[in-house]
Amino acid sequence: MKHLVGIIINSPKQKDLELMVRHRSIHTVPIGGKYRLIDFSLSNIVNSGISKIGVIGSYMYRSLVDHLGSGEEWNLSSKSNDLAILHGGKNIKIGEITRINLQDFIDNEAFFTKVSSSVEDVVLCGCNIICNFDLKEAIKFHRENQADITMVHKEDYTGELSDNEAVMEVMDHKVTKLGYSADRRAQSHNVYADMMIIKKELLQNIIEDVKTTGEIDLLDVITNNLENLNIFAYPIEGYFKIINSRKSYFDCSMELLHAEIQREIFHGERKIYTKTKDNHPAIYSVNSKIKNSLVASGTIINGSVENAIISREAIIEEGVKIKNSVIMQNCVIEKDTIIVNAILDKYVRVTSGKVLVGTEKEPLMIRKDSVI
Amino acid sequence: MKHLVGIIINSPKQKDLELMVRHRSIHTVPIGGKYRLIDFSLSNIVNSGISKIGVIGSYMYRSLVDHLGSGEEWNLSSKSNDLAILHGGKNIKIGEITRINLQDFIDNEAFFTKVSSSVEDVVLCGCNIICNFDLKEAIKFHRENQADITMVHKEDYTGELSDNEAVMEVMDHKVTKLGYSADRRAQSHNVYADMMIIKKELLQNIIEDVKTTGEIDLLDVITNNLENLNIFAYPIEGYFKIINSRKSYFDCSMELLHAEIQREIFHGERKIYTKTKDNHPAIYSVNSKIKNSLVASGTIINGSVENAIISREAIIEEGVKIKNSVIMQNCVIEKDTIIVNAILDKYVRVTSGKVLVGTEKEPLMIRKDSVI
Amino acid sequence: MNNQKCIAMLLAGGQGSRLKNLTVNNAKPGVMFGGKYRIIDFSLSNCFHSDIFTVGVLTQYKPLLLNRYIGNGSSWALDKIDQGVYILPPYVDKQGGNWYFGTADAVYQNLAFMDMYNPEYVLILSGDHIYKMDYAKMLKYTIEKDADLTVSVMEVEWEEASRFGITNLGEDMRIVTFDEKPEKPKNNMASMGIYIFRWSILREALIRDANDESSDHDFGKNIIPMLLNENKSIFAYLFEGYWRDVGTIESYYKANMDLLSDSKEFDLSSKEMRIYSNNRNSQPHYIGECANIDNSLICDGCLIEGHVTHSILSYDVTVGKNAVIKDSILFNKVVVEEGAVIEKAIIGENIRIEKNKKIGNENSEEIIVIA
Amino acid sequence: MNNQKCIAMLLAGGQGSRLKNLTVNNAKPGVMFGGKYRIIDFSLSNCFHSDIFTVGVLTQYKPLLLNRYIGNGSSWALDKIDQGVYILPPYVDKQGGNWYFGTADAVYQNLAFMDMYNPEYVLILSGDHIYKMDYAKMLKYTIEKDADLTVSVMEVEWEEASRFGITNLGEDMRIVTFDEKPEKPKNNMASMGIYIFRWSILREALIRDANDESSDHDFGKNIIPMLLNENKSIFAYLFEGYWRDVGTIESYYKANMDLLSDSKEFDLSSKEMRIYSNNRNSQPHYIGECANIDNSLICDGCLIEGHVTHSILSYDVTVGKNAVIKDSILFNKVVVEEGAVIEKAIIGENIRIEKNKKIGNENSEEIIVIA
Repeated sequence: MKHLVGIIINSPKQKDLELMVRHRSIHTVPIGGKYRLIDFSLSNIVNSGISKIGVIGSYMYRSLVDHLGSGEEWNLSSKSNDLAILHGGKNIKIGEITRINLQDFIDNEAFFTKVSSSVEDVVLCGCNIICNFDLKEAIKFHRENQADITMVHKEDYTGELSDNEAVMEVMDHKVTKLGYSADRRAQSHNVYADMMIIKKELLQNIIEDVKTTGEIDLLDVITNNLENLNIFAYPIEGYFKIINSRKSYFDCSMELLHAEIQREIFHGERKIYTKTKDNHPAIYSVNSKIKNSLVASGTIINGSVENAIISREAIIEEGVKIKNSVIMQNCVIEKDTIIVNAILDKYVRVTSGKVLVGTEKEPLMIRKDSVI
Repeated sequence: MKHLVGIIINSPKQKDLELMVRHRSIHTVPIGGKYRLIDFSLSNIVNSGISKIGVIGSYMYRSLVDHLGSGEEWNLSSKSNDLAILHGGKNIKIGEITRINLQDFIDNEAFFTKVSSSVEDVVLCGCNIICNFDLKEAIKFHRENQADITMVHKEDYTGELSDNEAVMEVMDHKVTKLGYSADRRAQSHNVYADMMIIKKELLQNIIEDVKTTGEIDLLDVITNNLENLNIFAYPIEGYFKIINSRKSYFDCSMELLHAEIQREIFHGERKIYTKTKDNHPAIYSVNSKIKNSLVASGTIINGSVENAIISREAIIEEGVKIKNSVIMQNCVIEKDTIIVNAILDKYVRVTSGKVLVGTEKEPLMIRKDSVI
Repeated sequence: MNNQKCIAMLLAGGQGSRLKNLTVNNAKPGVMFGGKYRIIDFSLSNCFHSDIFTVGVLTQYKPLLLNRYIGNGSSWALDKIDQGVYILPPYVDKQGGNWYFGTADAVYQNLAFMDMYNPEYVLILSGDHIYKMDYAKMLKYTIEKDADLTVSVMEVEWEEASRFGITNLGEDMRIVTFDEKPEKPKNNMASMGIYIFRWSILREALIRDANDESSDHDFGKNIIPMLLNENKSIFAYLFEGYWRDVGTIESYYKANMDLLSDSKEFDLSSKEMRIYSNNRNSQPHYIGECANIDNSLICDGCLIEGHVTHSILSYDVTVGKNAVIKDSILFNKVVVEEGAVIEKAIIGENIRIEKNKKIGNENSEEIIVIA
Repeated sequence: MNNQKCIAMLLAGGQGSRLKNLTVNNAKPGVMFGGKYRIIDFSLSNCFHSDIFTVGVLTQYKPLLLNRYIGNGSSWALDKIDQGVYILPPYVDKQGGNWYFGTADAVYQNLAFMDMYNPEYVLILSGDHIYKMDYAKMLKYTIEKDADLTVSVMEVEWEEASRFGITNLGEDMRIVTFDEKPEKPKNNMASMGIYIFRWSILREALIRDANDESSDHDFGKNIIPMLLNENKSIFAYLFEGYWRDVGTIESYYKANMDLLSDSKEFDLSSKEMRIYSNNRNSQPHYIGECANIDNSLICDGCLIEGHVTHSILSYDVTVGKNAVIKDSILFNKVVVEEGAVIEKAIIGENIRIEKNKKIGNENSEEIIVIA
């Protein structure tokens, strides 16, 4: 897949994820025991054969740079400059939500100039979507239809829609209507899946036009030009989730424990890559009891665990009972604790004997580094 | 050199370098034909044997991340997380100059927590100083004297001093006075060389105190505590230059052409590392005439060049005469052009027959990507 | 790259035939250990933690997989400029090539490699040891003693002593005599096969040994006695801690099971001198609804729906419903189908154990090996 | 890693004795070329640009330096997961090992390596060619023709033709006969020693050839004629562009000087299919007050105070005052002291030419080689 460049955009701040994005950009919110949100989009792009990729970060870029390195873990070569981390996320007007911020493209002009000579199409992906998607097929579809833009969409999306998700109507594989979910007129569960393929020249023209039109949101530009442009829709059939709130984060985590979704996301042909770590294998003691859970390396499990995600280097001491919960990296759950329907961010320590119980609708969320 | 961590700080905006720092952070201003300013501090730290290094970037981090990669070129290993790029440069109060911004340390707490357990001392270096300095000796001095802080200084500094350079008085190897060069009472050419070694615990205490004192500039904290602390001064003997203005940039470039300075900086025991590129060797045509110049790889030289720095992939066509100038990467100087006392930023194209002549005191500066 | 203080030569050579079919397609140091690791990880990680960044790996048997595994050494942070890990197979010249004849011969055949670095000291390591050791401390000791050779020793059980090279010490830890596998050991200070030589001494000794046709070209049998005879300055360095030679199926199995023991003789979870490895990019392991796991080590990528007890599972192992794994070691990508039972067995990479099949017996003395 | 479309086997074996003392310490593909490059850079860069990310380098002679130079292949962006560059020296087993007997034997001895990848096609390359070629185009051609074997050919001067393997073509570029170095060539379509084989065909042919004691185990002499005899589907692929075999001092010198010619037969400055290299981290070169340079290639790290004309200087070369370098090639770290004169010579790495010494003669036929 030469002639293509992939861009992972910097999603607008998801206010409902607040505790999780206070100290990190949304790209690097941990999920699934060892992944960061960005791993899914990045792996999908890599698995399609694209090897020129730009990732637009925010002003909090330490964890992103640390996570991605030179991209070797995603099979990207540093010698051929396969991966570039781009700056972004500034110049957002107060109160306004910019879904796909063209200013980020303008700020990184040097990158686009460098890679664009042989490029025909640009793939734009969000950084907070969970799926294992065969982008190659969508690209094929885009080219066969000689589309200006191909927008990937999920019909009958059942997940939560925050105000700034885009929804659409589709007829004969073409996008006929596009709007924000907050907009009353656009009642629809046919959601834009935050992945599109766009002709490079069209994107360049749109960026050029920003200077005169002042229209900074690519989605708005597309909405305004639905009739002038050849905009196709490509459906995503498999599992798809947008992570935009505590609830959607929790639901997605629990869904990853479903045997079928588990298999689709992790055991298929296309692998989800992430940064590897030198952890020991998970250590189960004689007292451990566990079922229906995802467990990462470096963990020590002495207690009982059911329907949970136990992330790297978490320690579960004796007598602990964990159910329907997400325990992030380096958490320590001391003796005889009970945790149900909760999300514990990294490095949380729950001291012995505590009981933390949330509801399925409103799981507890414990902030990074807390001691409880 | 375990027990030490090196931090390259984010220097306050140097307004007199304006054209050069408009599109990049000051770390990555090109110099010497193939280097970036940061290469000198980073190489000095690496050559002292320190292998835990943090680099504080600005909000324009693309070029910094691209330049440093995982640090392999500086012999830093990605597996052992030798190099971290930290976010920084926000929260600066308007109008105020913060010389060493403690907020940057607070914002990157996670990094400091991770590395600090076995660390005794922290080395802080500026990102815009040109020297090949034996930091190992200064560390030895610091430890022999059981100093709280050892500040490296240059006596009789002849370069330009911008308002926010620190100057000091020294007696018996101890710092007795410290102030900004803008301060009339501090008339001195004994300049702080933007390198210090500070006890980790002291630095931690100072950072902790920010929350109560509100004092955000480490240099101010030191100034206020000159008498309470054990602050030593260590002189730098060799070549030293602060790059804080167009003039100092130009002077430094010309000084790098002096045989002796050239030898000290580039041909000594300690190497200055930078990112390598796959350029062809410099190509000299039958018509080339050249003397007293530094020429990088990837260049093509058909014209005549004297006292100049010709950076990577620059093309000098026939009949061109270049004298006392800096030609940055990827410039194209077309036929029969005359260039004297000028600095041409990257990707400048000078079309044929033009004459660009500055003065030694005020060299011409041509902005990146210009066509003239 | 010249004048490095100390480089390491790691003897990874033997076919490891005592490890039976585990080494059919893989050199001994490349055999899996403790789930995700390979035996060589332990020595290479020790090198990194000891600031020894140049390691020659002397291998002759099936170097292909080991070569791919080691790559450029970046997995152990040994990818420094002009330093790193180098695989050194036997050299073939126009007259043909030879299998390394003995430990000393293997090092001798790579004189050119060591000459290239011209270090002050050479550390000789063995590729089939499980331990954590800071060689930097041993090097410091060597320099302080101004020794020509330092031999790392540890106390072993008296009844085991005759399996080792036994050092008899004078005052100040000086080695007076050295008995290779003595029938009647005079003490229980055993050589661990870890040496630091002054390079000039080693170089000269190897050349003389190579010209001695009666020699077996072995460090323990030939080189050390020769240097002792010449009154070279040779000291013992006392190592205390966990150390195992895993050269036989029994010792290999036992050392693996040590990782599961309550007493944590070797604690993988310790952050000190962490063992690095060439990590696979696999998903977290998934434990199904009806699974049961205790007292085990489980690696990423596993999919477990059966019962696992007192066992070690490497990457990407599948255990079907009602399958039982007990007292066993399963290598990468083993598939255990529904209802199969595996007890006290070692199952090599990519093996599929069919439905309801029974392998091994928990009460048996014998350890079944399938590869 | 299985079922890759195409992997490359690069024959880097020969001692290159016709390159005289340039190969005393270095295998031929490791010899410097064009200043900063080494000969093997050209083939490896071609592989990257052709999306062939797995390359086995078959080497036997002095692999140590080449090994270090190639590392894990990251210099050519060939460090992908489960892919990359692998050095494959002759294999030594208990019975000892053998120098590769011929080009086909070298590949045969590494069947296990290719089996590991089990590709559809195998590209056979030679390590001593200077050229830019997109093998992906040749692979596409092979697939379109559904060929068992494709041989890359080019038109050569008629008087040169008898030095090459000559293909006689039928319609549609099908190879009808193949004459290895014919005395009286029937045409001038020469094989470049670059082949794409269908792996199943190659595997079977190599095994048969290995069992044929009368065979020289050479692709040109044995394998291709054998397959032609069996009516396999064999096509020629016409290459147009610059291509040189640099197996002799004369051809090596001439190809270097081609880089300086006005006609730019091989244009290093072209951005297309850029040649990658294991780059040194050296400073820009410095030209002194009294220096004079024309029609030359100069690498980073040089320090030039003398006169350089129509010459190629590799990394870190020093040329003293009033020294003259003409029509010459200087390798890394050569030091030419004041007043020395070098004409029409090749000076190997680290050589020091003393003050006022004179080497070579610009009018001589002979090229002086000092190494």
